[in-house]
Amino acid sequence: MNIDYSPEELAFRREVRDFLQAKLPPGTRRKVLDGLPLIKSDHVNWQKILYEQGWAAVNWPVEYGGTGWTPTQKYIWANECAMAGAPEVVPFGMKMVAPVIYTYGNQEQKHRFLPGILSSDHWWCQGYSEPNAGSDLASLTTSAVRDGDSYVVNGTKTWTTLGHYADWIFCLVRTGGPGVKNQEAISFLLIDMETPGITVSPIITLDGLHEVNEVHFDNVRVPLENRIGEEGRGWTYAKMLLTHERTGIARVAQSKKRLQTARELASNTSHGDGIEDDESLMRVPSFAQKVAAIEIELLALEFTELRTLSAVSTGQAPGPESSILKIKGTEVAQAIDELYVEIAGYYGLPFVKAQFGGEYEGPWVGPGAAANSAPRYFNNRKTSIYGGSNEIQKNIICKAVLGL
Amino acid sequence: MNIDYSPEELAFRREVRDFLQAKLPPGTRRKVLDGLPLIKSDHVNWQKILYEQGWAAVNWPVEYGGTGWTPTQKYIWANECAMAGAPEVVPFGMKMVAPVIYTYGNQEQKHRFLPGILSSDHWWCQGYSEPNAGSDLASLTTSAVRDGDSYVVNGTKTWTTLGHYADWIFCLVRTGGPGVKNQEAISFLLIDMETPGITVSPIITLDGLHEVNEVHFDNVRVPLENRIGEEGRGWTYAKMLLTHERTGIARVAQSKKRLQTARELASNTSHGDGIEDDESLMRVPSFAQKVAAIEIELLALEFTELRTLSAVSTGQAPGPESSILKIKGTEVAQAIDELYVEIAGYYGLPFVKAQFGGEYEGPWVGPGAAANSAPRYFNNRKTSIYGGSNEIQKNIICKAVLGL
Amino acid sequence: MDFSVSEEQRMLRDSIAKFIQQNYDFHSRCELVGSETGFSAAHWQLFAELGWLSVPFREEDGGFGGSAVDLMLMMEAFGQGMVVEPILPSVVLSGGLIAAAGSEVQKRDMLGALMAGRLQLAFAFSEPQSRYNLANIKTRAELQGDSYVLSGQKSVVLNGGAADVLIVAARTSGGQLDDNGVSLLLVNADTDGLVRQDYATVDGHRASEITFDKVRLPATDLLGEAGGALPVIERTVDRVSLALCAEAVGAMEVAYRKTVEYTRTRKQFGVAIASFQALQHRMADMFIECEMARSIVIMAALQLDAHNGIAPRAVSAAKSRVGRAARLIGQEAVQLHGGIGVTEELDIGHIFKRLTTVQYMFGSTDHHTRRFASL
Amino acid sequence: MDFSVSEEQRMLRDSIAKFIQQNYDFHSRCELVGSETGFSAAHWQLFAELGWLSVPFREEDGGFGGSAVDLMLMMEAFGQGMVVEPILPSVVLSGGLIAAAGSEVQKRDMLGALMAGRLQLAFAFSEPQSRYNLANIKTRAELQGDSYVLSGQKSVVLNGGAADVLIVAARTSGGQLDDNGVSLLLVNADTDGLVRQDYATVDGHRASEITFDKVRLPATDLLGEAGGALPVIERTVDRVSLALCAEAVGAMEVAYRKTVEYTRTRKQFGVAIASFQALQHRMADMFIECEMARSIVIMAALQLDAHNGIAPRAVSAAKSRVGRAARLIGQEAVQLHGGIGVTEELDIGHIFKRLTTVQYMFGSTDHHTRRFASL
Repeated sequence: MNIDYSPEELAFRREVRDFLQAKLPPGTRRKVLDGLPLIKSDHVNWQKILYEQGWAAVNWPVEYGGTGWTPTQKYIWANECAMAGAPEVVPFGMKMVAPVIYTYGNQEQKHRFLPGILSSDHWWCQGYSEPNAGSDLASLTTSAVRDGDSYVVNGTKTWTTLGHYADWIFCLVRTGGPGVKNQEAISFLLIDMETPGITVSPIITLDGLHEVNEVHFDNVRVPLENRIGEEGRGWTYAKMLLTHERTGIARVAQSKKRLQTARELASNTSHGDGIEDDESLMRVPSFAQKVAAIEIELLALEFTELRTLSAVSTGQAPGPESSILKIKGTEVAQAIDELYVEIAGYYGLPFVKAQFGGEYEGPWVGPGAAANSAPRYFNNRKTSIYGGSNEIQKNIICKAVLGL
Repeated sequence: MNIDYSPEELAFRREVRDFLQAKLPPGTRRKVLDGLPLIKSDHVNWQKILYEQGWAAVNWPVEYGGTGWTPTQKYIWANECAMAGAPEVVPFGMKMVAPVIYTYGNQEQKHRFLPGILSSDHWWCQGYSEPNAGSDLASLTTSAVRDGDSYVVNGTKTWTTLGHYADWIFCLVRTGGPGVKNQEAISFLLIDMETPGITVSPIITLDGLHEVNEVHFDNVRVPLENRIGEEGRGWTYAKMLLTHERTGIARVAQSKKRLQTARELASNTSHGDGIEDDESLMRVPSFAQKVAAIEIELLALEFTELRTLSAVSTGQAPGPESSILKIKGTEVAQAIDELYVEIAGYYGLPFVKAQFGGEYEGPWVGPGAAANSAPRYFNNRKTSIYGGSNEIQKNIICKAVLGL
Repeated sequence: MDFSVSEEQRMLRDSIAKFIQQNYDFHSRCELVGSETGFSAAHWQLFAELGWLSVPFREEDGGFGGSAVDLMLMMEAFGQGMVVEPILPSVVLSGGLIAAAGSEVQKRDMLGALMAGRLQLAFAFSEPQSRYNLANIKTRAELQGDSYVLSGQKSVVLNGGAADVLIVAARTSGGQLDDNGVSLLLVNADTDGLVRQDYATVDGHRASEITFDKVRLPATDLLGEAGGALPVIERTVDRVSLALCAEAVGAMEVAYRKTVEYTRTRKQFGVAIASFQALQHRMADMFIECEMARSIVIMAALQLDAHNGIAPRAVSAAKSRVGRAARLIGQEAVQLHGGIGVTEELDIGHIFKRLTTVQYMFGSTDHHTRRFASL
Repeated sequence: MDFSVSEEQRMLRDSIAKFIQQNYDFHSRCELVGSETGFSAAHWQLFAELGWLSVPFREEDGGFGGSAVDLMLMMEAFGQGMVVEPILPSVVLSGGLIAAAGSEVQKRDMLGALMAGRLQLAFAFSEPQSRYNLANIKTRAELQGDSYVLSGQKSVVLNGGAADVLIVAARTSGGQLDDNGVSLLLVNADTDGLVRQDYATVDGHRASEITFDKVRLPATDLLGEAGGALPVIERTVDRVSLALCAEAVGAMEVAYRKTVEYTRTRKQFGVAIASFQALQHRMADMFIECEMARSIVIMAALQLDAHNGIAPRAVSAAKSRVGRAARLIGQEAVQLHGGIGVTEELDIGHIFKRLTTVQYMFGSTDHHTRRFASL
């Protein structure tokens, strides 16, 4: 065991830093660092820059356009991106559907879909959850009935993040009747969002913003060739994908950056009992220790992730231990969100929605970082609910690790 | 609602204080305040003093020798006793079996048993738990088979606190066969510990001390007239008793005194980074805030208990809400125990058993209060396990309060 | 010692509960929150008619009696409905200052109008740098002849937008942190030199940023003694903190009850999720937290009414403990509701938001834990 | 960056595990704990023969290699057996001081004997008033001619009773809290004027109170530079803290595994209590705590080996995090075992005790959180 970077790794880090400094658009960077919502063009512009650099698909196999980086390189990349304020890659195409396509899709599907994902010409969204399914994903009821060379899809998907931007949606649908076991009843379809019969309706979350949607399918015709793999095997493919989703969920690099920023903010926030500049919140022992405790937790989380990645790189599958990454990753991130609210104090109260836009011109209420501290805290409570709630993750640990 | 004492109540408090100052033996007081184990004579001497004063049976009806005090008087009494360092009344006779006897016993049983309990001439212990029963009390297997005018009792009871001092034991025994429902299978017996066939064997707890025991019954003959109430109704009687047990379990007065002492100790303990006398642990903000948080919790607990007692005094039965008293009472007390260990620092490590005796003459290792800080913390983990574990209390809340 | 609720108190509580049941369902509240003014003038008039706006005031001032216990019972009932009418900032806080510091004339003029529902007030005290230190005031009022000239900036003034009159805490002497030198001034909201930026708050209420640029006031618009206002402010804020805690207890009770209800109907894996013991025990914890919070709020109310000098410590204990309970119950209510809990579509998310802001108003949980330890 | 365990490290770990399996069941350990000396001299010889006592030392000093990762792996394995032989105080702590500060002669003489199992050492540093401040030393050593005269009191000296030689931290100059002026002296345990009171500790180990009354030593029995020992002590105590954390990780793993095992066999209400979801989730939490603790100990070991100056901060992070995990796992292990968990009859209570003392040795959880925040 050792923690040192090789000369090659140090050179790589230099290259990444130079690239980020040269290519990351300052406006986008500002929004990311201030925690303001990004619009579609912020994402697409940045992902196209990555595409030109050949760094768009960090985890894909090289043959499809992936980077071929070592785990250490990926770790460096994630850290440097977070520190620089680069937007996170929108996961639905790049990290979610692409692995399913290149693993289970046929040649034609690979040729048809992967280039558009890689170049960010096509925006994808996810159609898994349903209003009555929740954590019990497999109880989905959206149906796809064969009719000639098409499926006819009916039903509703929900929590579809950024579905209002999307060109394509990947869906789990029920192709088997109610008597058929889930393992054999669910199929994996790729559906063009322009198809007649699809409507997208917004869900407003606790931050007052429109990020997620319901997607309704009313007799939507989907060509058979848009099915990935075999009919009735969709559940198997999806589970593979969920495992992928879980390994990235610790969000260590983002939390490190967010915590660093929180610490800076607190250093510039008066604790109220002094008049000198250095009499900041960071000087209040109880606050400083809260920050310390979170930083310590984050260190433990970071090395848990590194251990997991190391095991994966030596050929072991990411085990159920990776449920720790989901649980602790969201807990730490939520604790940091709460820290921002505490730093904001009374300025956590104002809800001046226009300030979130990034192009707000009016008089600013409160310091910049306070503006969306509470909405962000509210909204990010979702992270311990989605992607397999933290309760489900504990069930996984009980069953798969502890043998209960 | 008001929190003031009436002139009569203030006079009562004065009387109690004077009594405690005049009558509480200093040696016993010292042991209680230092948290050292009491021996049998400490208890009996004190209880006999209370008996002479007419204050032995705080909660009994006046006709059997109780005090007839109001809830406020009982509250004052409990607080003053704790502050003065009076030993707690050993509950098994006074608080546990006596209410069963005066509620469900016949006239002869009342005459036979209550005076000995009141005068502390008879020491009682409890025979409920069994090695394989745990929180599932009703699954007990100790059998009592009728043979002429006696029961023949066989089985083992455990966790019998101070059973090695006891003259009498009250037991739940199975008089119905395995097919009979618990509500009809269990009877309540009073058994003379001198009866042939009873053996008491010690259980050493994590503090290294002998306080609890196993009590074995090998063909022990118990006269039928020692059964309380009807055969097969013991479970009903016991449940009444368990409710009684629960309302006293918050232990607010004791915790207040223990916390006060901990604060004094901490004020006399160096934090290590200063040389002046006032540079004590209480000056360390993180420690002071830990103390504050416990004190706040204790205030909330105290008023939860007062609310419950007030409801009881207006004729309402102590509801399942009193499960809060058990859960929070033990949590607060355990947090205080842990505070002592933290205050002791390195001096929490030495285990010099002789120092616990109270008559130790050798060179003292560490400051007095440190001597048994860790053993006491270890041993008191039992409080969240016994008397209906805190998990069982949560089940009660779920079922009886939340309707789950 | 007596923990019983009087017949009068029971009627007060029941009448508010009835009002909420009839007028304050989730959608009605959403409409109020989204309306121009952010609350209902008609409700406000009704509150006045029913005497609720008089509850915090003494009988000699024309009020209902004004015990802290009355106030607690009323605010808890309002909390159960997540009522957004500005009782707290206008009546309890600003009205409380007038009751505590006002001259007979000021009390007669203003409290009467306030209790009649004809006057809206706001108290402008916090400033960008002051955090939770009530003495940390840069806003200055200079006496020039028989006028005060007021300049400074006040932040997050609750009910600032609706207020007809603002009570402004300003320095008439002393340095930024001094205990002495703080005065209260009554300022009409339409006075020249006063600029207001009104906004909604994350919990469905309203507040304002207010700047004063050489605002000129008659010296007679002083409330209470010049330079000696800090103790009055502290006492009144303690009372408001208690009221806010009581409101939170009401909201917490609703939060855990709704969570229990929801989990009994929500099915996953073929059964109601209320059947999962891990969730059951967490709901038991929510119940316990709510009851512990309720107990300590009762304690603080009784200590306020006992006038025995330990009220500040008692209030800090309550605010600290309630903050902890509000955090746990709010977070758990959302988590146990799952996805629907983080949307605007269900009331539970709105309760969560309010249970968040109560943790940071009038001193955070951490602030009050430290204050408790220091008193 | 590399997280793999070498073949040599794997063998070390496996050989200790095998020793524990064959020689260190619960009853054997209880016998050792209750014995006169508190540990087995035969085991100690075996440890020496198998090279385990050489693990913490560099090859040039005759050791195995001495990386912090090696030390971590070894201590974790010992922790799984709750081994009471005094590796930590004698080898890692006292031996570590000699390796760090000793002259070539001292190292040759003492480390050789130590690794061969012929020498027992103890480090006397803490005093009644010093708490966790390593610089807080009242014990003084005055240079008189070519002797030091040593007077003072040392508290809770781990392995003090068995030690042939004590390393004593004493002031040769400076005030009670000064960084400068601390020296290390080698004192034979049978020297005149040294009085020892030996006792058992609550976790089954041994320690002593030691007073020095004008103990006279040759000036050559100084270890390292006069007055400059504090940095060496701090570095060594950091290393020992890491070792203790690793031991705790081993013990925590056993604690949660045994709890899972126990709940699978213990029946209540007709079913194994492991079937109760509320308990299942708490066991999942125990597992998570253990893994988080393991990760941060690996982090600290790697930072110690990287010699990059952030080791003290990394060690405090580990000690703080491990302390928190040890507390939760120890308490939960007992709670989930129920009554039997608070008796001496089952190993789980003994693990709980050790998981308690590790929280308070070499700086409490709170101390290390504060140290982390200040570095």
